[in-house]
Amino acid sequence: MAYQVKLAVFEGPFDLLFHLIEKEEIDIYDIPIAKLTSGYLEYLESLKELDVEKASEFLIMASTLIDIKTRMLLPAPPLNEIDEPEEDPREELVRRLLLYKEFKKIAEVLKNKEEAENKIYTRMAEEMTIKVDGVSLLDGLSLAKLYKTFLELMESSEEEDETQELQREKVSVRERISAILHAIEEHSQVEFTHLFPRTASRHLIIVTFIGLLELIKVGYVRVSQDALFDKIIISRRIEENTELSDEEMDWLSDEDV
Amino acid sequence: MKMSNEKNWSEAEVVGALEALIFASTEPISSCKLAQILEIHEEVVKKGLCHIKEKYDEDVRGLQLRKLAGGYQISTKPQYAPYIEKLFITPRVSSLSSAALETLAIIAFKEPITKAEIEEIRGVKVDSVLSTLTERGLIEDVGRKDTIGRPLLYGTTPEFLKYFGFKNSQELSQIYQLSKGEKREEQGE
Amino acid sequence: MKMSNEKNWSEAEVVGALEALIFASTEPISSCKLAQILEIHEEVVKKGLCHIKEKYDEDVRGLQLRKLAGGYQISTKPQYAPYIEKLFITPRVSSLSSAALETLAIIAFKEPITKAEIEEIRGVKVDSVLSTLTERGLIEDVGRKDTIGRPLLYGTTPEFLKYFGFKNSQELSQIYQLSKGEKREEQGE
Repeated sequence: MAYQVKLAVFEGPFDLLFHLIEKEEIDIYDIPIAKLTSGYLEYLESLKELDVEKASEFLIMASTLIDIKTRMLLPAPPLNEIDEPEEDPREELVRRLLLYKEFKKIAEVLKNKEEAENKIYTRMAEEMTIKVDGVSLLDGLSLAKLYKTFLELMESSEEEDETQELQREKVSVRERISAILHAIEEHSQVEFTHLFPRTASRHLIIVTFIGLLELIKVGYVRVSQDALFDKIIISRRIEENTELSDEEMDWLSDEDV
Repeated sequence: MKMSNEKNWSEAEVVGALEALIFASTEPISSCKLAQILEIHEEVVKKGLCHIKEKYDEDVRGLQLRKLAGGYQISTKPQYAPYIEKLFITPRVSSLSSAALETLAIIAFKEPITKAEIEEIRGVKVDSVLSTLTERGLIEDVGRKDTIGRPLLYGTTPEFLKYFGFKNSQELSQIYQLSKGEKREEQGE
Repeated sequence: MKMSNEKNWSEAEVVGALEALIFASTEPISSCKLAQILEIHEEVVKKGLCHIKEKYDEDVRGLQLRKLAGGYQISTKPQYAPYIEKLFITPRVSSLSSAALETLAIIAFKEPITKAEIEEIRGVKVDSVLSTLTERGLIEDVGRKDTIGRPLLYGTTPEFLKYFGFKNSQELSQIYQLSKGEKREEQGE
């Protein structure tokens, strides 16, 4: 995208403005606003593709420039009673440009400092943390205790498994797709809720749902519901081609969940 | 502790203890903290530090004693960087982008500052830059502004001074003064 | 690099470069590796190391050059340990939280393991625990798993294994494998 490539050069609208100001050797305190605006717009127009987020930043500046240009074309209104001198429409823009330039300069100083600093190595923090924080954190911890903690955890997580679904780790999307197809085959259609046994673990539910989505996506099954909150019926869509090939299965169940 | 009393310290011992402490501390350590740990006067610490600095500045040394972020730190001399780089398979953290540098410059001199205020100066959105800088520990949120929506206020961290190798925050503000000075000259033209 | 040729190195430069390299290296570094990096003879390296050692052994120094585990390392002299301990008093009091202990136990016996797998066992998010354990040097990432998203795999560090006197991580996971086998036999499976 030409737009992105070109914009990458500029940090933002101010950066682009500075580029134009320098290129045209413009006096920042007396900006020929019409010239600057047309240069700015010309640049924006040269960009073919628009990255919406970045473009909006540049477009806001464009509208500001046009606004200033318009106000400068309008005849100055009569002076008000307090005789306050009319503010130059460019003043706000110049103020912001200068403020930005100030920080851009500081950023350059920081860049140089960063470069110098990158040549200096200190002792790695990790070394000390290992000695002091890490291993001393282990002080008093026995292997027996570590192992007991582990076994307790494994036990409690296995118990959970038993009440939900045995061998939950082994259930793959592929298996669930087979199961869904099998159910449809047998009864010509199947009710959505029947795909999920009452005791199904979250893992099984997710894997089954992904399987179902895949089947819907490739158009093997159709899902229908007669009325809101009615039963959701899943049935075979394609009559011919009853079997899924192995490659199709592989593709469908791309990865186990 | 054997040497808990100031009078028992020889000058050489002070120097040795200081060197050991600064070496062991991976963070810059202040002369005040050093004095506290060794239970000696800060003046004695400073004298010892001068001595170490002089010794380190000799040519044959690969190390230097630096004042950094309000403390002292031992680090390698810059001329040995090319060899040290060979030690590491992966290069050190990548340098900051110019967007990040500009944003940092603004935060450093205008803190505490809100996201909207930074965006006003830079003229672009800074969400992702702010999160990068926060992740790298260079800025942090320092409270909320008492305006509509109570937006977060950002400020630099002590890590910021360290990252750029500033001795202390005074050195940082000098940069700002300098850049302003230049501006005034320009305006005077 | 200016000094890529052996002939260009002065003795002082060698000493400086050696000191900088040993200081910056996180691991003890061998004279062979030092010679390789500096592109000089190992004999020259050894001579330089002797010079550094002599200088460090002077009384006024807080550091020493040690040869250990097949390499050289700079460390503080033992007599300054009481002060260095004072420096680290705060981090020392903290010990492992139960969240950290549990996570560590899982990684120790099930490594290599992904974050999701740990979370499945513990039933809670472990992001911050993992980053703390990584920071403390007790665990590290040891590769990526060949599944969706190629998640990071975690394992224990050599430091962790050393604490328990294990040579490698296989020894730990074998404990679990063995006990699982026993259990199956008991259950008559």
